[in-house]
Amino acid sequence: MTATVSVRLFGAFRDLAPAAVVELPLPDDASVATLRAALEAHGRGHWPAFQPGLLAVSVFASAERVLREHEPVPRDGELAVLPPVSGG
Amino acid sequence: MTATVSVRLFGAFRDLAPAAVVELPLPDDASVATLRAALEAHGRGHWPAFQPGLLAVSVFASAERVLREHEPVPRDGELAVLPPVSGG
Amino acid sequence: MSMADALACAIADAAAGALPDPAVALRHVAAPGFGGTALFVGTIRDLNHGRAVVGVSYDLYDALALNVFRRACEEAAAAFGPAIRLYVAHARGRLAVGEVAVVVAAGTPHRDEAFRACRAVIEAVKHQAPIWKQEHYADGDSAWSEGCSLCGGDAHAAPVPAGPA
Amino acid sequence: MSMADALACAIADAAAGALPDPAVALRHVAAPGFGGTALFVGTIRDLNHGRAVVGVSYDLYDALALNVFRRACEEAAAAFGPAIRLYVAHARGRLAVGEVAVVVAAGTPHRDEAFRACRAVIEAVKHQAPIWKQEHYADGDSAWSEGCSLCGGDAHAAPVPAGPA
Repeated sequence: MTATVSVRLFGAFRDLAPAAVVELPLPDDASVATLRAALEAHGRGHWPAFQPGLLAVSVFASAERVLREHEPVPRDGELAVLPPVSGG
Repeated sequence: MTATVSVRLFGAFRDLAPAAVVELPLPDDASVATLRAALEAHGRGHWPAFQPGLLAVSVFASAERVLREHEPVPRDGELAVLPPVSGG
Repeated sequence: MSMADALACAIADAAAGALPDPAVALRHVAAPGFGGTALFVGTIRDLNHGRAVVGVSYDLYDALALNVFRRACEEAAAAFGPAIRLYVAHARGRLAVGEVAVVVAAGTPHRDEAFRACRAVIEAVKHQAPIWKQEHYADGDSAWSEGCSLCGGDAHAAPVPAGPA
Repeated sequence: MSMADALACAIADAAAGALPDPAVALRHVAAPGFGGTALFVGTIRDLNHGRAVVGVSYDLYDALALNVFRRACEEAAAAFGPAIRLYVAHARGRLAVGEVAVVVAAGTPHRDEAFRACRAVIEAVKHQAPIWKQEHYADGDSAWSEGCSLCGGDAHAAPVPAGPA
């Protein structure tokens, strides 16, 4: 089964999509690594300014925590891709 | 030659003399160690509440700096005896 | 006082005129049993890597940022408490030079714990919180700051996968 | 800016209604080139060594205290500057629980120098400045705090001479 997940975009990724969110079709049992590959394919196909190198140093997260690469993508709640941070 | 020096009293020593100052006759070439001995003799002779142990952990100072035990007592400017400090 | 009351985390919306406020932070961490308070204030600098900066826009993933702030406070409370009160606030939106981007405060009975807790929390805010900084330069250009990758910087993160550079 | 302007040291007379003010300290150390400010605030605690405290009276040797503050700031500026601004203020007189006895602030381009300079200056104020604290207890008693001997704690001081204990 495949369902669409929404991934929120922040920082430099925010400039790639006006709504700051991207919808990606993903198998139900997809891991975070699979989500990463799907976002990379989407970026290369749709966003001329997409930087694969920035994605490589980014992580995926829920509203609660940063996700591990090999865990399944959680299907409840928010998802986001986080480029390197620079708060403060 | 002997002249009188004034030594300001602070902290626990302040309670020993209403004016918070003590006048001590001292040879012109007296060292800080001699001043210490003179203050101790004065304290034992005049102040029932005098604590020699507190004087032993106190230092003498001018308004500019803490004085070394073996240097001559400066005759210009202020002198003070400083019990252990507890600022902040 | 409960631990929940003792730890306060906030995001200040610059677009609504709010900025992190050191006075609010100091009031929050004060208590009659506390003798030491350490405060950190981060402000917008007029120069970064040699370029004249006129302002900075902060983007935050609010929900996760608040979770990271809270976890950082809980970890500092575990390390330096239990007698401790902590405050963290970070700005969101566009700030001018000199405006306050972040405030962290720690109140404890003695100063060593206050300094160490304050430092630990600001380091977590800088290195672990989902916050991004876009600098606006005097020449009209803008750029997102190069930041600190969360890959491996957090117990929850996996190593960076081999990918296109 | 000259170094003289960058360093400010003050004694606040509680009898005249003045207390060290964190807001004044933060304003003094702010500068457009500075991104990090560290502040320490020392307040009167309601309990010390298990005794209920209702207030503290501070006695200072003003002239020497200001000299010690200034030297501590100059040493911190030498170690962590030259881009640095520092502020120190200590109260004199009687303070109630929760009132501010001392404020130290350091502003620098980056946070590490600010934290380290602020810490170095408050340690000097605590260990080297001629300041004495008399605690007033809930039971009506008062006592001068045992403190930190300046014998040997300062480059200018000689070792304690053997004397009556």
